[in-house]
Amino acid sequence: MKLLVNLLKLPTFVFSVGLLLLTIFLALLGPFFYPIDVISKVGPPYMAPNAEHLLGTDNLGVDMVSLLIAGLRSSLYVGLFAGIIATAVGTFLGVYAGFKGGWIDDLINMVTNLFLVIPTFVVLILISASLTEGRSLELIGIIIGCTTWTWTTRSVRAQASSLKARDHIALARVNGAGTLKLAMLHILPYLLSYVFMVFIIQVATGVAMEATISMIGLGPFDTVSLGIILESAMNNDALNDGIWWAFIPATVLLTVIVFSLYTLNTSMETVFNPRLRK
Amino acid sequence: MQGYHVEKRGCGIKKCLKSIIRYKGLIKYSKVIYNNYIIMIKTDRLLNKPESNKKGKKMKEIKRYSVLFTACLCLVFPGCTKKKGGAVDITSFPREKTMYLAGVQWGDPTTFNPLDQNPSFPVWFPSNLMYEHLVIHNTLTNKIDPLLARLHSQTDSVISFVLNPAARWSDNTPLTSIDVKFSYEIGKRYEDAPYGYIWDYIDSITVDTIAEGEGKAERVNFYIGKEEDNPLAILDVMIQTVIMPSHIMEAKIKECNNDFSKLLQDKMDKDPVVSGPYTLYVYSNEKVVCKRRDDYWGVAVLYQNRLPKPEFIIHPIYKSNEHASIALQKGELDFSSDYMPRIWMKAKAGVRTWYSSAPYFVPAVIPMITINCTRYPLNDKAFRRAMAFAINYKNVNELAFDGYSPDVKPGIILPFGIEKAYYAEEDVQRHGPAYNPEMAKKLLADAGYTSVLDKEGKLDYMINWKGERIPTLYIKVPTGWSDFEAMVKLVTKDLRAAGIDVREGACDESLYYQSQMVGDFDLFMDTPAGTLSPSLPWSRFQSIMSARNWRPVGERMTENFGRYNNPEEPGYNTTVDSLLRIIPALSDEAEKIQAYRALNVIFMQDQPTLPLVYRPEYFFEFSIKGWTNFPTEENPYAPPQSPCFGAGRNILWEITLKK
Amino acid sequence: MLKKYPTTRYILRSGGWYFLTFLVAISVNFVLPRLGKANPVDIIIAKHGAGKTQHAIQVKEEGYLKEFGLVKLDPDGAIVRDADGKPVRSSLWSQYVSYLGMCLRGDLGTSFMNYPKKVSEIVIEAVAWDFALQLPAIILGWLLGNILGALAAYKRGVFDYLFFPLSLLVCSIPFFAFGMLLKYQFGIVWPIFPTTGGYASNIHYSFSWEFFSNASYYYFLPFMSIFPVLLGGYAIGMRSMGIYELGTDYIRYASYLGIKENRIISYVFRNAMLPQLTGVALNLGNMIGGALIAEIIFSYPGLGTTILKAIQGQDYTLIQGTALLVAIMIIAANFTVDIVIAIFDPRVKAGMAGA
Amino acid sequence: MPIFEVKDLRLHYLLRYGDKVHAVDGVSFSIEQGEVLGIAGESGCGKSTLVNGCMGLFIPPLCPTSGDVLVEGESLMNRTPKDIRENVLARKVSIIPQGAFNSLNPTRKIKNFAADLINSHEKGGDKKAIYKRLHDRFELLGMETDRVLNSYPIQLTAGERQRSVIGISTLLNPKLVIADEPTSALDVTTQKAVIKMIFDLLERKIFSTMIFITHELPLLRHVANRIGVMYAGQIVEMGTAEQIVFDPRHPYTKALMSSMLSAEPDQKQRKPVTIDGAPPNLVKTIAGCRFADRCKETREECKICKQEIRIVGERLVRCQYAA
Repeated sequence: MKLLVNLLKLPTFVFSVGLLLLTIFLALLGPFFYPIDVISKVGPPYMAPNAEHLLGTDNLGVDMVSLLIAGLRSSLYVGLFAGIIATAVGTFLGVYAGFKGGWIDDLINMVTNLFLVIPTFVVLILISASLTEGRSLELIGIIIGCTTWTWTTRSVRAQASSLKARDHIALARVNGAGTLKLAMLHILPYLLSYVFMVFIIQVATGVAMEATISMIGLGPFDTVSLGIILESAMNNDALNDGIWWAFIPATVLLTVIVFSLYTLNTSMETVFNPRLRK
Repeated sequence: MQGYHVEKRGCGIKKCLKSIIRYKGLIKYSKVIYNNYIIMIKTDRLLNKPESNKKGKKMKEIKRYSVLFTACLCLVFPGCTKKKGGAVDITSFPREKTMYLAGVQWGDPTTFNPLDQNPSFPVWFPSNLMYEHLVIHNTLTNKIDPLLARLHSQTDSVISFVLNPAARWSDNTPLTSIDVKFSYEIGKRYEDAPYGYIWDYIDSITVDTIAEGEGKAERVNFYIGKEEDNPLAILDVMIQTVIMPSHIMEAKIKECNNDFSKLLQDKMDKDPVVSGPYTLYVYSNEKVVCKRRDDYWGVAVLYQNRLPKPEFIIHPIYKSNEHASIALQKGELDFSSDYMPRIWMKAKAGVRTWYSSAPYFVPAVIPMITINCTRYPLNDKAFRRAMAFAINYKNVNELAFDGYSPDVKPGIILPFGIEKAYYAEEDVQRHGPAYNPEMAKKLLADAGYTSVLDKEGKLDYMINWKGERIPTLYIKVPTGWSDFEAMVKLVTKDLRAAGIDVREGACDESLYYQSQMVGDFDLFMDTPAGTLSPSLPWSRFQSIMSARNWRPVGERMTENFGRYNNPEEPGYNTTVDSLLRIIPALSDEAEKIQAYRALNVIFMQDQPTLPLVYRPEYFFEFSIKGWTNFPTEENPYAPPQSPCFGAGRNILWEITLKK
Repeated sequence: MLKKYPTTRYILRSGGWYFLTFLVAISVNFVLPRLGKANPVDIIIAKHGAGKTQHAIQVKEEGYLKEFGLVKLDPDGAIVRDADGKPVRSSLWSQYVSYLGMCLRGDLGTSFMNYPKKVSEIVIEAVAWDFALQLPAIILGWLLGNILGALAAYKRGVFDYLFFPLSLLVCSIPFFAFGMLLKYQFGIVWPIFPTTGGYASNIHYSFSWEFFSNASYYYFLPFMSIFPVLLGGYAIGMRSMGIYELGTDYIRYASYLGIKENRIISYVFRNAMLPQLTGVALNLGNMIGGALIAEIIFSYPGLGTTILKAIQGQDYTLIQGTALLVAIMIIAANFTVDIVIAIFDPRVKAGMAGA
Repeated sequence: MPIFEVKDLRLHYLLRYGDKVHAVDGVSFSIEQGEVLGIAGESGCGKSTLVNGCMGLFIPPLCPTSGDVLVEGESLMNRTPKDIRENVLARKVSIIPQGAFNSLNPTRKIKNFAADLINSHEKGGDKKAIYKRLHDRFELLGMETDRVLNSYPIQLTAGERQRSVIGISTLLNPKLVIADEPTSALDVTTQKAVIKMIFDLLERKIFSTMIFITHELPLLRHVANRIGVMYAGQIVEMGTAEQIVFDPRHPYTKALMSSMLSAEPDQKQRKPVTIDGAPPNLVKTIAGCRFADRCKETREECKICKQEIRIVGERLVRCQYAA
């Protein structure tokens, strides 16, 4: 816990955790403070913000603030979902490749390159084209997760292979530790902090990717997410009619989430990155 | 730049970037063929020798790679700047001589071959700027205006047109009945030619000559097919089939030795021989440019020696219709036929429409929800009528369609324009459903359906009189079609409020198209009979209710996707098909009205589809910053159509430059 | 024989693996579109078939099936029919073989949706714009990003305190939202820059200076919607690498020896730059359809929207053709970066000799 | 006249909230030409801070409080970093860094790295001349100069790298060389080799005066003429090598010697005794003796009155009760 103590001393860490907690607080506890109603029509389409509806309405006359809160919730959900999958897959492959080395390392490297070659939205469309009931949040999370783990694998592999040379691994190997036990017991705890940082980046990528995908029109069906709000703003010509409340609040929220996650990651970098720590 | 030289190979042969390595002794020449240049790049051993200690070895290597790289880059760029179609002397088009119109062409222009299934602007079938039709159907006056020919006479067995002797092709050969016969009979010669289906309606085409003014003129007679007996459908095809230069096309057919698919490969984009006032000048993935033909035969004959005002017509190709609305407000675009939300907010930027206030456009077609009448409970008439009562039509129009549609009346006859004569208010009052949720609930209860609510009072599911649970119904709509999606969202909200368990079934565009014809849906959002043609409203009834060529679910059916009125089943209503058969042949107005009213009543009783809004076939928006005197409600010299469609072309002659 | 040349052996080995990846990528690109339930011929027929007779549709469908090699053909080219006259669909395997054959011949076939146009034609026309938009952005972003990153790492003072959060912020705005903001602010509120199209619609392609100046005027906003994100990304990467390098022993030793400051910065820059190359390889690789969002927002010409429409319309040949190009680009970029690192980074080279 | 003199040097690190860590608190010593001074002490006693001080490298957060450092009479205090870098570093005072075997730039050949050093200090000079000069110097170090000069650090053995670092550090014939723990993290055999090498460099007059910093006291006996033992930023005892090793007076030096494994014949059977506790926190100024709370013979006064350094048995001891 010594790490946590001197982490809290860092101003950037405190700032980013604060920001992140604020957004999560807004997403989870928002409905208790502000009545969330994503269905009913509360005003004419694209009504200007007024006292009662702080951010006006969208093209179907639904209150924008409740849309934003619901959208924030599902965007975070997809980001988290994708982050978990990407980090799990990436870490496992990274550690295994980094540690084993030899042809397995090349094989896993090849699989990573393979996933780089196939762009995400190709996979997304082709899978959604074959599903009849359409794209749920989980499906989008899974697909984003399955196509963004390549970055994790590469960085974890670099870490794992640099740690392999460290002496305490050689020591453990001398007294007969099997590869898996070795990896789990010795490499992983050492990497745990780094994996956590990678997880944060993956969640940020997940959120940003979900928004990008729904911009192309491949977003989740009949649920609201920040990407869907932006897409409907663009499709309904909100930009050149000066309807700023259709897209600026959603962009700000997206940026806040991703920015807080990135600052969290960099603030922990100096403390956690094993390569820096001798 | 040593080590690299370009020689120009015979132009015209285009090859994609292919690199052939040819060894000359130790020095390796990589020969890159690109477009019509051959580049010989001297690169010595590409694989680097092991650590040679020569000084500066690496620097030379880097320099060589960068030469290769920059060479490719600067050659790739002009790849997209090669000229297409005709030599281009001037590269910029003066604003005062150019008219910009949008909304017809989406996606890269592919081919300008009139025989193709889906040619690009301006060859696409309703447009008559390059290849012209025999006659024009003026949607404003509902008359047949003359173009290449004029409607001579129409009896119940033959329709005849008299060709205008002055008609000429751009290579100055006269346009004769041979061209007309070729354009129509090509459908017989090749099975998958675009207009093959005309031969279902006509038996034969004969040509004779009659006296016309001082000289002689050819008359073309179309004999109406006996078993179909449908002059309306013939008129439909008449205004869609373009007349092609037979002397050019026959030569091309001989060239590809009679292989139709090979004929389609010919894009016909280089100096095409046309009969219309404009010809294809140059095109790219960003725009198609047409140039005025000063030697157009119609100038003297049809337009009192006046040339069309714009010398160039440019159709910029946008990637989403949001760009069209921006360009229109900035005055960079003169005319657009795209859907544009909140048109009233753009009035101050000089954007005008046909009507100056709501509904802004002349309605012509009806987007509706097609119901799959073979699936339980949708095969129950009462269930369908209940749905019709549950929809808040005003709300759908205001929210999802910006109020562009006049109030929707039950039935599928438009109480406006051409169809107004067949519209009967008392039928609609007696049979037609209106927004009345209580009535919908009553109808459901009478038919034995009960809605089960969950604890928050929202609808959970429905059960029928036997207590079996009814599966949730889905309204299929493709993602990305924002106006349709908004309508379906609102309709699902209203239906669920009335206790009908329906949900929005957004699906991928490909699945949407695939499932239509084979009946693999509960309900789906579509616009049957989406083109404005003389055969309306008959063609609308035909494409919704006709059981003429019935196919069971799973096989493709080309009309009546909802499979209403199945001939094999006992409830088959013979009057629908008999009415559909006799209406086209009716000439007496009173009988026609009688027949249409009967059809409309049957429609309202059986409710095979749920009409939602009225919308124009193409929107009609123009900017007064470039050109003025566009036709409007107050100044209707031409119908509200794009200047390249049908009678809309007269706009090109009447618009004046805004000083 | 290869023992003597470690570099060449390393290149051959990684080249071999990349070629294997390439082969697998091609076959995946082939199989993926076909997994979907909808097939392109049905879609085309559904789009244009309304109102036609049964027979015309039947003939049209068979014409398309033959054209795209989806049905078995007997020796003289007629369609092999099964019992009730339906054309027998050719097996996946025979389609795959013909697809590979076409790939090797470099003929990517004709696109389903824009029918008579060859895939290679579509690609050549649009790809130049993709390169023109993204290549300068990536290269400039990389150079500027690295320089700023190294400076921020070395001069940890006010410059870093101000520059770093800013570049982090720029990085975290999703780039399409950034594009929308730019368009709204500089295109509509202050109409300084045009927001639609690659060049004014009143001029046509030409080598004239007027075309290039106009095209660069239209080029500014799309470029600015891509460039800062790349710049920020590289700057952050370089900064953390720089800080790590500055902490190393040899830099401290160099400063003890009193070596000139800009010489030390060049050490940091050089050693931190190599890992940055992998980032460039990725960006260079995705250039083909990469600027899809910038294309949609600014209606900029390019291949992105074509690929998107192809995928939505299940246009097999266009998807395969473009995916093939993307695969070639990414693998070529990664492979060249591997070689460059192998040549220029002694650590890796020594590793090779040992491995 | 002593070649290098430190007069009552006080250095401190500036921490985040303004408080200062007085890492070096009143150190003074002087070295004659040709003499080797050994400095020993636990890790964290301010040895490396002293090194930075002796080289005049006052880069924030390290800043001098008071005192003076003289190289051949020339003071290093309050001079601009540029001036220090050009005239002092590697010319007058040079250092052999701690982890010498990875202190060479991995992506540059030894000859280029050394050439950078020369170009930074002397104007121009073509490559040939520099290469020749390097060649002669590396010959002295007894290595295959051609292979070493043209290879990357990663291609050399640890010993070769160590020698190259020493070669580079002494390239400009500095007046004083500070060796900061050159033998740490090396196995005993290479330790012996490094010591032997330093000896024959001294004989060959490549450099004459040296400060040898290590925490292994017995090693100093072979190398250094005089040894100073540092604790918590102060010199607690300074005298000739024999006096410190065989006859330590200050309790800390005694404890330090007893906790060392020594290969000396008479010391073999003794079991090493560890010193419990840890060096004091140098942020707050400590009144009495800094070793008081860990010293075995501690008394009340130790904690209160300030311990001045005084002569006991011809050596300097900072403990009033030392015999």
